[in-house]
Amino acid sequence: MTNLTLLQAVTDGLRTAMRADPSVLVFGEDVGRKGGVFLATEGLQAEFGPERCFDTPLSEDGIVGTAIGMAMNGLRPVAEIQFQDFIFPAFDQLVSEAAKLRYRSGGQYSAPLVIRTPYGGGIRGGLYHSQSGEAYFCHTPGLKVVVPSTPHDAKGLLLAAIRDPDPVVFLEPKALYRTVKGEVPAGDYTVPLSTLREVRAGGDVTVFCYGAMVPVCAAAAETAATAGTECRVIDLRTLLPLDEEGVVEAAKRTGRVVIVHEAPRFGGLAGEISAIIAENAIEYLEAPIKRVTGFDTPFPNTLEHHYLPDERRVLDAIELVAGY
Amino acid sequence: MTNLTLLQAVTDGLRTAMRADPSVLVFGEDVGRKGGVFLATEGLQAEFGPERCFDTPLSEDGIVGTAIGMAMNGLRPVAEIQFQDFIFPAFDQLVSEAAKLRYRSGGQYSAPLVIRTPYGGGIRGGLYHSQSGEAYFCHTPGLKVVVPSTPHDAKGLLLAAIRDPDPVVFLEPKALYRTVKGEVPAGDYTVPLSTLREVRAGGDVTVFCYGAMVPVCAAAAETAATAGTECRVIDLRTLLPLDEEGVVEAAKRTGRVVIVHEAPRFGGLAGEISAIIAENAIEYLEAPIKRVTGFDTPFPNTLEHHYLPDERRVLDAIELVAGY
Amino acid sequence: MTGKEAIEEPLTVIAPDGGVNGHDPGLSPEELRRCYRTMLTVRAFDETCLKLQRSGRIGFSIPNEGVEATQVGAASALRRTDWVFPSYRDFGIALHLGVPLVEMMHNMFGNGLDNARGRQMSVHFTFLDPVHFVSISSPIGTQIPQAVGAAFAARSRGEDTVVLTSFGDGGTSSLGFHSGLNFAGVWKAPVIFLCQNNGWAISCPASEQTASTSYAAKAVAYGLPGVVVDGNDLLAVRAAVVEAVERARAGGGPTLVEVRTYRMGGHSTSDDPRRYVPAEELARWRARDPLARFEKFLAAQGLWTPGEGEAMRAEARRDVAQAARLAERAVSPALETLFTDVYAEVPAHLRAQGRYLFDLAARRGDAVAGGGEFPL
Amino acid sequence: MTGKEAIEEPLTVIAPDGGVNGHDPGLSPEELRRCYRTMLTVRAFDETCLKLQRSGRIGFSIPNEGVEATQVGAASALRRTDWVFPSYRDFGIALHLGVPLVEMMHNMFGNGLDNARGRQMSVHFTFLDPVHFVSISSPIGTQIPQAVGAAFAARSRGEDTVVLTSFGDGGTSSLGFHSGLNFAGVWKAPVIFLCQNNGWAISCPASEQTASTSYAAKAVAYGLPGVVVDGNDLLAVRAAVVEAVERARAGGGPTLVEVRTYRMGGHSTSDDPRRYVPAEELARWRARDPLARFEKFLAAQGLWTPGEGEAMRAEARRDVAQAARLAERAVSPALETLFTDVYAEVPAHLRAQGRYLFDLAARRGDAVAGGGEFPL
Ligand SMILES: Cc1ncc(C[n+]2csc(CCOP(=O)(O)OP(=O)(O)O)c2C)c(N)n1
Ligand SMILES: Cc1ncc(C[n+]2csc(CCOP(=O)(O)OP(=O)(O)O)c2C)c(N)n1
Ligand SMILES: [Mg+2]
Ligand SMILES: [Mg+2]
Repeated sequence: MTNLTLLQAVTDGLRTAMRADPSVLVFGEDVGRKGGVFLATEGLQAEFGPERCFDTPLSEDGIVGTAIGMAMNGLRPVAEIQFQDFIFPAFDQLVSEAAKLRYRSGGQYSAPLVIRTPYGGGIRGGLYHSQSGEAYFCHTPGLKVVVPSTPHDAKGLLLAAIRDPDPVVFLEPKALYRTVKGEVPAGDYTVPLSTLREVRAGGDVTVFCYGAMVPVCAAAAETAATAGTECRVIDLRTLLPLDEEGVVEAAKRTGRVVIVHEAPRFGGLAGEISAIIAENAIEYLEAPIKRVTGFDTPFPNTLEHHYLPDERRVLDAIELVAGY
Repeated sequence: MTNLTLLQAVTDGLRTAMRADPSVLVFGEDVGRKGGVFLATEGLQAEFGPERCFDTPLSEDGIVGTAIGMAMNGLRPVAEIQFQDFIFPAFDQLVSEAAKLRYRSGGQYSAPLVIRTPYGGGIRGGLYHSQSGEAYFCHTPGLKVVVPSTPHDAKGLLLAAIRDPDPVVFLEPKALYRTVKGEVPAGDYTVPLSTLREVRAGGDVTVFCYGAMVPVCAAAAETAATAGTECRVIDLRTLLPLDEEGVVEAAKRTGRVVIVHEAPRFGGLAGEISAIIAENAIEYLEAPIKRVTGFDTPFPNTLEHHYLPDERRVLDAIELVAGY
Repeated sequence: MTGKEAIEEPLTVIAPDGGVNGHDPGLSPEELRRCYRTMLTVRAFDETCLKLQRSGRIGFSIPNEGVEATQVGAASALRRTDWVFPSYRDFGIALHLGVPLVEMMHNMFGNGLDNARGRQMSVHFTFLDPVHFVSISSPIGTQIPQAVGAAFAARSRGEDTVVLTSFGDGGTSSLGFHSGLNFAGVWKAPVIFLCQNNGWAISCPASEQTASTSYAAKAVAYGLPGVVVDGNDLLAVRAAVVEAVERARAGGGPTLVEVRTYRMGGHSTSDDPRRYVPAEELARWRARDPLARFEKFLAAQGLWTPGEGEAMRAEARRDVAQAARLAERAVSPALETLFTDVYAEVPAHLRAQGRYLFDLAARRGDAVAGGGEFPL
Repeated sequence: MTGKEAIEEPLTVIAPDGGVNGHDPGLSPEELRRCYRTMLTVRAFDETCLKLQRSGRIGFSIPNEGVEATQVGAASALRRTDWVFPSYRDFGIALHLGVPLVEMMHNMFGNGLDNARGRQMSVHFTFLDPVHFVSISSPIGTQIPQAVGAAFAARSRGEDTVVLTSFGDGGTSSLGFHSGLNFAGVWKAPVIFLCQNNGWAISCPASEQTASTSYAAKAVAYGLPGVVVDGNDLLAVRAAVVEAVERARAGGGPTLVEVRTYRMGGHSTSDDPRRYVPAEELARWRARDPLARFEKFLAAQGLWTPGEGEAMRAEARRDVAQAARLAERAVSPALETLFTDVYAEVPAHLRAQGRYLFDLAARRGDAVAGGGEFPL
């Protein structure tokens, strides 16, 4: 056990995977010499050489396209997209190719790759360094979508993702890179995909969240508790394939549900969670299913703290459903 | 009034717009000489010349990127993407540029363009000629998303879209191109965006649908009526910005809701509709909110009729919520 | 000093009279006759599939008429251990590398024996052996950077495998062309980029696809050698691809080979090229038929007589017809195949959707196939 | 016959001693001094923004040190009726075309007077007049096809407007470069593609960006003329861009101009180039400082003395400091700006979200700004 930031846990996970399996390689823009703009790949080129950790030309289409070919032919590429906002030039390769290769080839070919990319707000990055695009990937059958919120999960989920036989979009909450620290096992371990994590126990309201919204929701839950409302906070961790039975069961337990994410509301993942519950647990509901999300606008800059869901907004929703 | 197919109504709309406004131009792959692979642009190059209706090189990124520049500089481009499945190479231009230009420039610049593209299944087109990607566009603030289901709406909504000051993704249900006919006013008219259409009146169950699912739902509603269940069928027509008040009001009227689309369920638009209702009309609900959608897989070929929601599946959902 | 220059004078080997003045194709008489036989099968396959499509027994096909020499000439330069990232108009490459006809017909009918389980449109083949002929997808150009990645992987293991990826003149405008050739240049990846300039991208003439003086010239932008070849001359295509393959195997990096040929049929069986192809242009190319050209060569070598040709053609037709009969009789894909192969393991939500579908069929009967037609 | 060739021998005008042997820059003494003055202001802006960022008063800035001659030389070739589709390292282009310093500072502070309402990161400028300096976005290369579309539109109205779009060496690998240059070639659009090869794409050296012998050589792939210019030589850049502009105005179509210069600062104020830039490389380029080069030229023309230079530099610093003071005092953007300009009219759902936010603030107080730092 060592005490690491989420960022250090990611680096530790990459190092552990590369040491364990020579077919794992890391590439992308500025991941080599510089060690990544967030320094997530720092030291990897020094330890594993430029054959296994290297920079690419400035083309996300090329990064993901070549990663698919490598994965088809026996390698385990872990490609970094510098910011999730810049994954869209590679959207065709992700959605049309990586996600559909196994299906369209009857299982003859597959693309076991990982696309790591920092997502979300909180660094004054404006429209193009702050977005949360998970809903785009979650609506794409064939992909897996993973979002850690603790150092322990960051390393364990990343190792599970790298060893998963299917393509994984691994979204790293950049707002938590250096702000959360936690105990991380020194060795090799995995956290299984498609499992939920109970962040906090509570019988009055169920709060679903993931990534950078987890600490926000946990804080709101503590405040609510001082006023007598006990929230059960669930970290979804893997968004696709989601543990839907787990979600439904958690909703039934309290009958009062709040769902939180940074991404815009309309067409966001909270809608899917809500619909799963309204489809399978309607008779248990004692209040509206409340969503606390980013607004349906591009991501702002100077006013980003007004855009991002904060403890205030989550608490407001908790109290509304608790008192309904 | 003339009796036209939905495809003819689209062509009529384009012709009407080009005659009324010299700044309107039509381009894309194979829209000139050939008149489009579905012949939606047939005759336009002959009438308006190769300056206003022409083919482009094979690059959706180039088509949408240049369309944005044209729109910024006073033209009204109506670009065709041959199949919606092939829009992904242009996803960055649509999501990062067209959708955000007005916002990021404080209104100094905008991109009043229309991207027309055929979507959906029913032609044995397999994975890449059958997809329904509306949810990707609906989760993108700054875009408008329109889907007609009748010849009258196809022309009227297209004219409204072309004259709209914001970028519109105009999704044409290819399965209906030649299978539905209807009365279409000969002249110039528009159908306002962000308005719902009541396809059928009924007080027992509310069915929300759009595009090629509208006739399927209408047929299921007729069958249900013979068994005494009267459905109110609502054609959403504009998915973004959606008339949310209209949706909530329609859900409240019956308290029993079915939502239907071809796209995969997970992260699909039905989830958003369901969540809007669960957030604003929970106490009116007398049954689970049922979704009838494509499965969470790539689009098949030989078995596509098992994948697509059909009257059977819609009826099954109607009876379930009606009898709940 | 100027940028690397591409050779734009088309390479030709077989003269109109069939002579090759001393050129050694590096193939035995048997192998030469096998090349011819493959071209005949490709053409027979075209004819049969057109009939099957017209009679509504298959939905769609892609004509190869006119590009047989390109396909077979290129395939003849590869080993079965090499990888191919093809486009949808590369039937002859798979065939010449040993893929059984009947496997292709299973795909054309989208039946239960199809490697892709009938999930893809016809002509979207996928084969793992005898050669890696990688699952074809419809989006243009996406296979190009994938080929570069597969080549990178092979070299990282010290293999001398090369990867050939094929695309059309229209494909050069795709994202994948730009990223794929650029990455390959920087990585010196063992890839052969086969650009099949067949004159048209559906209805867009090659002349409107780009202002570049040739497609081969685009190699300059990536620091690669680029060559132009007469694509109706099997031996010229073979020679150019052999040279590119040898360079790649020797660690010399990628090559862009522009093959000048012509799509004598429509874009697909649903396309009517008379709407846009000038009749005289078609006639000009018909006069340059790649099969007739190769027959002249074989005759000059004493390896072909009209009688033998007829016999082989009849045999090819029989093989194709036989494969079609088998494929048409095969079972349809099982309902389960709607939910398998999305992931390595079927996840809970897809198991649930499968149960729902079976239960629904039990309660309300099966879904009925619609009548939609593919426009292109 | 070979593909069009790019001229890769860098064009130079100002000799080390400041001589231009007879070259006529086509600028009056006043205009020449104004070019110099703009370069001084660009440098002063850099210094001030670095201080502001270090002291946490602005979040982020992009150094222009080293590329001033490129920016001003290119801008000097344009009319205010022309359009610019810039990248984030084109500050001097806007400045030289007449955009007031204070407007740029409003953007740096993201305040309520910023044209973009503080919605964008700093240096993501947008101006409508005195010149169309089109709203900068972060994604690399997206502006390139947009520039081509805008040029198409201008020509469709018979205007002789030209469009200049600027991007870096890294930008040549983007999708937009490929589609933009290809469409421009086919359309013969009046566009100048200004590729600023400044040696680095963040930490990726230009040599690893492509295997092409030059960036100008990439013009060959699109049938355009391509030239290489010494980017630290204002008159050389101006001469090359003037030629490209004249060609475009005359209907001769687009040109790719590769400017060889150097990013003497880091990628941004958050970047530490010492992690990857070889010290001797930086030193080599410092010795080629574009301002010193232009001073030599002006001195040779009798238009500059060290004293005048110092006075102008001090004046430039004062102007920048003054603009910063004004901008820092300006109001923050209003809360409503979160919901306006998403669409021409605020739709119902955004009005509702706005009401919710105001009501929330009333009930529970305002949101508090977080402390996140931009890494790059
Ligand atoms: C990204 C994308 N856009 C559009 C299409 C539709 N389409 C299918 S084939 C084709 C033309 C391809 O021409 P070319 O690359 O020359 O290949 P050819 O058919 O001539 O062999 C087009 C536009 C597609 N499949 N993918
Ligand atoms: C599509 C995309 N990918 C990645 C980035 C992150 N990024 C910002 S600047 C930059 C390097 C750009 O280099 P270059 O084009 O040479 O311009 P320069 O900064 O040298 O002026 C990168 C990779 C981005 N902004 N957009
Ligand atoms: Mg072609
Ligand atoms: Mg650079």
